[in-house]
Amino acid sequence: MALSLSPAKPSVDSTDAPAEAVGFSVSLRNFNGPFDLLLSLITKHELDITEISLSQVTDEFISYLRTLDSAEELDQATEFLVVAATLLDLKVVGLLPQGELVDAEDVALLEARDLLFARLLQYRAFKEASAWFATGLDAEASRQFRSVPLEEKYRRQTPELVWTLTPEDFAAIAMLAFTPRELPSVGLDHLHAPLVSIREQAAFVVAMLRSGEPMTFRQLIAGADRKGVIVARFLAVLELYRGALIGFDQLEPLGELTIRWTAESFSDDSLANLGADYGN
Amino acid sequence: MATEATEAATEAATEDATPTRIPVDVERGLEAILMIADEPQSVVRLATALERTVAEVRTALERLVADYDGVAGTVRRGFELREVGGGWRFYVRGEFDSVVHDFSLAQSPTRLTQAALETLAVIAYKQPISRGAIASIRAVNVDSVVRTLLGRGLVTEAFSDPETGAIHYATTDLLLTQLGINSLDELPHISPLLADGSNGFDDAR
Amino acid sequence: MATEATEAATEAATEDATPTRIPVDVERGLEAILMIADEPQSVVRLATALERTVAEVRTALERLVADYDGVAGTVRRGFELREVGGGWRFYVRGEFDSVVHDFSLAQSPTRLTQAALETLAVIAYKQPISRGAIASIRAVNVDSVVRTLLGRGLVTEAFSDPETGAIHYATTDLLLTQLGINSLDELPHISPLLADGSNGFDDAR
Repeated sequence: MALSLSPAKPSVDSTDAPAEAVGFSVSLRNFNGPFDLLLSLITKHELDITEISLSQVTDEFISYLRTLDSAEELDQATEFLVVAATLLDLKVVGLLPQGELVDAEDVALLEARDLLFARLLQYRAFKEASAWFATGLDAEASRQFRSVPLEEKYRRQTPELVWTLTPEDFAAIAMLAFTPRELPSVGLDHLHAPLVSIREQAAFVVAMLRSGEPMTFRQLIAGADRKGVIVARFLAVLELYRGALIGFDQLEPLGELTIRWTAESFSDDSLANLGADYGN
Repeated sequence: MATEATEAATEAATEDATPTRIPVDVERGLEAILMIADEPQSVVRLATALERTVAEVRTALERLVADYDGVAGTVRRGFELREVGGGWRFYVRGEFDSVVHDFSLAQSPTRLTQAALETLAVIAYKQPISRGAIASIRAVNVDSVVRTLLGRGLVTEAFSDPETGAIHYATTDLLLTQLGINSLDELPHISPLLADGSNGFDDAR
Repeated sequence: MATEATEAATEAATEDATPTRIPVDVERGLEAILMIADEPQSVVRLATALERTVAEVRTALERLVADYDGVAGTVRRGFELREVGGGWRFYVRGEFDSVVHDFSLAQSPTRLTQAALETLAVIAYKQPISRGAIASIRAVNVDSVVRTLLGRGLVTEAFSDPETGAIHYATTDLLLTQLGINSLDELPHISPLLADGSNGFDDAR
């Protein structure tokens, strides 16, 4: 079952390997979503996804963070955090080593891991296919084809245009053409059911921290009874950090996360935009 | 030499022997039409215009390609005839691209980003597909990338799901043209193992 | 034989002596350029592009004309090369006029499609505007539609952006005539709400 799917160890020289693969920054600048990130990490470490060590990845990321100085890089890093957290949230259970296969729950976890693995392979296939598209598009872009105006004598023979529009009709068509064509937004809802509003959770976090006392993340989620709430609260923390409203300390990788209020000015308006990326 | 001359004579005689036939040689008619057409012409359309069968037109096109390519002792022309995106049109022969560069008004479009290429690949292999489904394969929001692809004319809205209202996207003939292929069948096969993680691997190309 | 070989060698040497010169046969290079040039090309311009003398190009053009006309045992093509108004261009050979005429009639429907009308409206209210800008308003590729409008004489190329080279399009007097108005100022105002929000509504008429 599960592990029968794991023969394909992505090789380092595969086309998706970042060309200038030096350090974490490369994965950061090139990553294209959580799968992309995971893929480049796997490629870099020649790891089977089922064996990937999250703590190693985290260590590396944290040491990378320490080297950051500019605000722009920090911004990038925060984006990375959001994405990475989403991924972890998505399948953290599936990725973590589960030990002995003893009960039905473990089997379910393994299946979840299997699913993630399959999805990652699928992503990788499309990524590789995209290289073929790039080659084809590039090759064809330089080709020149004949596309010249019709010779005058044939143009003169073209049948008269039947035109029945009044200026008002024409204006109506213009209105239609200028009406923005809504692309309804797709958030990350598909990754986790949008049952919990990040904005609400952010409001909660703000209320907890604003008094001034730093709190650990553990304290912040005390009493949260649903996984979704915990995830949303964590994402809210990331969003608040991105908005430079809070700071946090973590003494060691995977250690206790202490969060403190750092915003100098804050209005409830600032809350309105939080979580906008998530569609709620 | 003598044989060739005789053959030519015989051919000419055959032509003369069929006086009722519209005196337009298919190949010459194709040359005339393709010279004024401003987009690729399907074999069917060409056959209609020339009042010939599709098979006749197809054969004639093959002979023209060979003629311009200079494979049978003819001159290898500075142009060629290519079937791309399901239609035929005149192209400058690849090796002359640099010569004609200054004369070309076509601006080569800016290159697609990696994200756009990957999204395009997903749509190409999984069409018709909704943005939600693409996003779930790519694990990122794809709205702006899809908008770019729409603007480039590489994908189009195929239909809206009557229940969810979700728009499903498909690739266009322009994509085929820009890839230099004639049909989606020419896309490279992706390993069946890698096709679809969610529901088995049945529908992989 | 020996002489021929020597001559070939000499030619090769000459070629080598001018390494920057593109080793393109003049006739083939002319075929390539004329295939995509969208207006008649003067001999001087052709000579410049091919880095040959005007005399060489003139001779090559004459040989090509003879080649396509089939005067020297070659195939008499469906197209011909003619010098008109001081420039050279491919034309459909006269005897194929009827075929091409039927074809071009079939290609030009008498009514504009909804897509063409919407694009025309965008150009009318936002002119001068590039194809890219139209595409981003319409969220589809508009290349072929713009070509149709150009072909119909409803829009024209106003200018090329000196930096990007992007051609900007404007409507013509023919559109005014069709609409029965005298100037663009007579176009009905459209709701500012629906105009492009990015740069105000100054230019929405």
